[in-house]
Amino acid sequence: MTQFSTPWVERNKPNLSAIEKLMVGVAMSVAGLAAPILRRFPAAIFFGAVAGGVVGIYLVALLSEAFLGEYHLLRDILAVTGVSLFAAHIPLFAIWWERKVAARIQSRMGPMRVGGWHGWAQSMADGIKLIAKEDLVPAAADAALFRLAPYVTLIPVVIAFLTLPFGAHWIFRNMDVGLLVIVAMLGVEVVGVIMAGWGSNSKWTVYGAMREACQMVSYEIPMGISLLLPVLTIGSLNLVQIGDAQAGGWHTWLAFQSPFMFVAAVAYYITSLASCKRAPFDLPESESELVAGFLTEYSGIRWSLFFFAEYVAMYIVAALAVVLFFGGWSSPISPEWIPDWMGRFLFADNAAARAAQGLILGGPIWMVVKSFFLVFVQMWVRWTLPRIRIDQVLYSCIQVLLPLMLVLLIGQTLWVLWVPEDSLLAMVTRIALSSFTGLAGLGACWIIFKARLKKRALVGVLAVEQLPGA
Amino acid sequence: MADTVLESAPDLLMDIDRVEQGDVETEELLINMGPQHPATHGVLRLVLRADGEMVIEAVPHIGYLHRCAEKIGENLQPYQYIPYTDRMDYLAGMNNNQAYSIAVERIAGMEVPERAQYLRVIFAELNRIASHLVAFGTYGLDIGAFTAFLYSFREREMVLDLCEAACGARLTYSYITIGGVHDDVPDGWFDRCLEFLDYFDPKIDEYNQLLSFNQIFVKRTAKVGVVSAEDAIAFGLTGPCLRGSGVKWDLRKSTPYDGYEKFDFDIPIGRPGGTDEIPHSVVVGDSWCRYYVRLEEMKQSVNLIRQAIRNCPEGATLAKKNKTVKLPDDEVYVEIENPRGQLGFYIRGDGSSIPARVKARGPSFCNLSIVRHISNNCLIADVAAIVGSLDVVMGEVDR
Amino acid sequence: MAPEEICGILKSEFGEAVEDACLDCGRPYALVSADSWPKIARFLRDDARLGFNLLCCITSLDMLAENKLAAIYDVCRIPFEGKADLLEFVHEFAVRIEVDRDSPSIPSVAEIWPAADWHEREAFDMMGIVFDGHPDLRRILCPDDWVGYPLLKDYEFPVEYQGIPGTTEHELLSPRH
Amino acid sequence: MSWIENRFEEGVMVTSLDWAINWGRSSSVWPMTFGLACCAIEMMAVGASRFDFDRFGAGAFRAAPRQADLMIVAGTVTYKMASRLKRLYNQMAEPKYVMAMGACTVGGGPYFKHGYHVVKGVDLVVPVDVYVPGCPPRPEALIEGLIRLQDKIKHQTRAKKSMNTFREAAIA
Repeated sequence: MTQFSTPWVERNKPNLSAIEKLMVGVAMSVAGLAAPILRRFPAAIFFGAVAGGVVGIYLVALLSEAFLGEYHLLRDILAVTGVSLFAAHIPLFAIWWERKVAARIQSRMGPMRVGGWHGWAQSMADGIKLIAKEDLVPAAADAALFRLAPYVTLIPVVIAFLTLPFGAHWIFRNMDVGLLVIVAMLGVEVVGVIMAGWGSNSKWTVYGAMREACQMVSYEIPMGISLLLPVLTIGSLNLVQIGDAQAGGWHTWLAFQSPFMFVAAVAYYITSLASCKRAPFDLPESESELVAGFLTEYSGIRWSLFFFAEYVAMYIVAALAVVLFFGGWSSPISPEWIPDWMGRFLFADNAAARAAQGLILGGPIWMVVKSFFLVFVQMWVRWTLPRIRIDQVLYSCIQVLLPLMLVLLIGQTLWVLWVPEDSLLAMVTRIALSSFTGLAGLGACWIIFKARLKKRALVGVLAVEQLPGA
Repeated sequence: MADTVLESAPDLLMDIDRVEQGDVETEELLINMGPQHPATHGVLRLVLRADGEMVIEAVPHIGYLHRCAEKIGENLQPYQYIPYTDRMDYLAGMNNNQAYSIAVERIAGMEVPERAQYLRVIFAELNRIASHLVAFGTYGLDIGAFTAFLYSFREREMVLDLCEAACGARLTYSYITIGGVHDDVPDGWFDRCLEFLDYFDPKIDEYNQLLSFNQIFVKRTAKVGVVSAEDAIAFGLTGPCLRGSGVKWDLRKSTPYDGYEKFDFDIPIGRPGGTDEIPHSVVVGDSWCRYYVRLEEMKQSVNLIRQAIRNCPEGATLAKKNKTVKLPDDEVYVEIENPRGQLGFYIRGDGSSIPARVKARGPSFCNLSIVRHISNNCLIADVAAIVGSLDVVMGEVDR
Repeated sequence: MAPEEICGILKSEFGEAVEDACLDCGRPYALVSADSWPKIARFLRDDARLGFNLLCCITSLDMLAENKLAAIYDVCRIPFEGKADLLEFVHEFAVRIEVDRDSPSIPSVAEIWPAADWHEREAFDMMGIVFDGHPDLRRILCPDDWVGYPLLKDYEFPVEYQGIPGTTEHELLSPRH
Repeated sequence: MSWIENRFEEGVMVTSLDWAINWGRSSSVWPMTFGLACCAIEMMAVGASRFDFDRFGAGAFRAAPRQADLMIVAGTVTYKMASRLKRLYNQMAEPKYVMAMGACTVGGGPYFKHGYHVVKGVDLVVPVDVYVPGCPPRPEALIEGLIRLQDKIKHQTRAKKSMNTFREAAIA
């Protein structure tokens, strides 16, 4: 009979008391019930949880505003939870999105397998892998700096969220120096990069850090000056005030107020690319020159923290552009354009009307959508343009952008002084610039539409279909 | 070279002057770039002596892919050696087959049927397109434009489909063989090829829009790594690297082989900025010229394939189905125009069917030797631009 | 220009130094003595009639039966700056130098043609020919601590290098006793 | 191995944890850009439009060894390169996988007999997880190799292993 014995050793059956048996039984049955559902519908559960969380925060915020107006502590806890959850989900979404955008630009598909529909769970799989990966500190590295650097990079960009408004009332701390806090926090982020580069004790990382330092001193000045333009126009550093001033529809957005503002908006966008190390200014981690720049020695979770910081910073600079130049949380529709029959419902004082206002006139959803559109443009630029050389970055920032920004600043000052807001010149400028941008946007949409129709002719039959017999 | 760099990076050079006057004490840094580095196209190793971002000297070290091709060549019969030539310049297998086959045909005195010559031209030019596409794509990658690489590979797959239809392999063809080509092309292949050419021709203009005339790209590559015509010849540069320096030299014109004299085509050379559509900041012999010559050559290749398909006669494609070839006691040295330059094969026979010596002159080997000369006093980013513009294939450098 | 003419010019200029010539070979060449090679090389490059400005290749050759090593220099002329019609100036030639196998030494021409630099290093690496006066004569393809010159006919393959066995064939790794 | 490996005694039920981590690891295998020779071109083709490694989550080619999970040894390994290869392998963070792509890395390939300077198989230098034969392997073969590797990762466990687990695996 011995030859029929199992070739493995039977696991020992544990000796359990009655109450332990009961507990194990309950736990096993809960797990047994939950596990198949968890495994079968991960997408539904994940998106359900995210959607539930968003709805929950929205409801609790509404309720707390209505009933708990006095209890700031509770409101703060809720707001911090919401903000950090939002900040945590930006990279999760944006990394997957970037891979899909890049893939479509390059006539590929991008992630398709992980999680089912279009590889939606790709960033989560990456995250789990990176957490479980070895956290390697090189022997020659300065261990303290090396370990600290990711946090010095990540924490400031998350702090920047505290004064970043999502709506007129959707802000954690409505400070009068809100803009300064955000700019300062974006500046601190650089210190982490330099710490990482120096602490890794590798030549490539030092190069990456030095490039970041050079880049920072060159782009921060034009960036700061470009931020001054909306500030001096509105007369406040308070982001909520700046945002509220643009709530009168598409043509009242600050970027369209004067030619100087329009150029400053574009210039700010360029410097913001340099600020969050995006192509064509991705010199600190330029892959074809410096292997992976300041990130060369990082692995696992610390590396992913840098990526978290980068994507959150991308969102922040885009959101700042939206607040300062592109109407903040207000929609392109002016409240004046709402017809009476609709206004009667829309401007009523109840929860449903307020939700509708948020959708039509402006609210956090508009803010997030607009910011993500600018993030999308950042990705678009990254996958189109080659990388600039370091001396060209310094040249363009200091010798081109800086004088330009000074001219713009003086021009805008004079404009504010001499051109009243309701004068004919101001009106014509406003209408010209806003309709120009609108037409450009419509034109882009038209090109995209035609391109979709003519896919075979543009990309070519051979790229769309296989050759007969191939 | 110093004055050309002076124009491309004036600010930094001024800084260095200041440093040399003793304002700041700096130290030189030795950086090991490669053998595993994204910009070194395989296993090239560059040791950079750098002062901050400035590279004072870049010394190439090669041999990390030395696969003993010459030793194998003198141990195998010529027919057996054809697959090894594929693996030398693995981006242009057809051209390598052609070079070795012509060398063996010359020494053994074999004639190639006319149809086989036309097919050789078609496939050599198709492979030239495929090879230049990789050069274009990876150069974009070196400069930081990722998408050009994907576009070039998208079109390259179609070339590979055509080659695969003829010989069944994607990369290592062994299609062109001693005495002709291995097999005739399948029915309807010419139509497919013409369909591809009609599709591909306008794509080259698209590449120009995407990359060649992009301002950032021009800024990165113009006046970087300038090679004068004299230097280019002295260092033995051939192919697009030589033509980029403004020398009108092409073996397909000067010493035609396989019936190239029957075709009508131009030799694109590097032109100074301001003429035609060339950007103003370009000077003859810089990285941009070397890059752009390749794009123009692709147009010429399209033109050549069209002519070859139009005039291709019917007939045999292989001289004789003999699998051994006796090599007389003689020696021969044959060079043909590869996508990267002149690929030469020296074969010495000793009366048996195994050659006594096979020597390959890799064009990339000579092209690479100029790196040390032209990458003095440039930036680290320029080293990637220079090496990329030379378009070396390490399989052929190390053989 | 035909190989006979080139060879005639060389013979009239250098006389005894041109030891032999093979003009009806698959590739015509002149056999010159190693000592006078730098002079001849400079003449080949600088002479207005010849003007061989491109050194295509240096082929090293192991003639085990004659106990000699040879180096074959392929030179050719590239016209540039549109001096004349493309085909008129095309000519190519080969120069061959034979040295003793036991102490192979040839003067370097890296000064004359910079292209010779790497070619000579390769010939040194593969065949062990020493090029006197070369600025940096090191191994180029094989590692610095490589033993032997691989392209010699009597080269023995390495059994192992830095602990990596040279073959995976069982009989060779653990020979039967 | 990374910090999470071998933390659990044999028999501790870690199947859900194993499932999650294996899912993460197998779904995001980031290869290192380590092209040596001809196979590197096919490896690039796999990353490019038609074959698109990114569909399997393996499209993020990392240039630095620290962030890569998979070293695709694409091409002939020579003696001069072998020490660098070993060094790069040692620089990679756990868990790390090696794929031998092409005949040369599987066992010397066409350079076996007369290649005095060619390592006769990369498994003489670093441990190999998946062998993909071919000269060079078609992109489809490389994708197959990746899927095999994903299967292999999916059967790993965080628990301490004894001979029994190996026996079970052999029977299953």
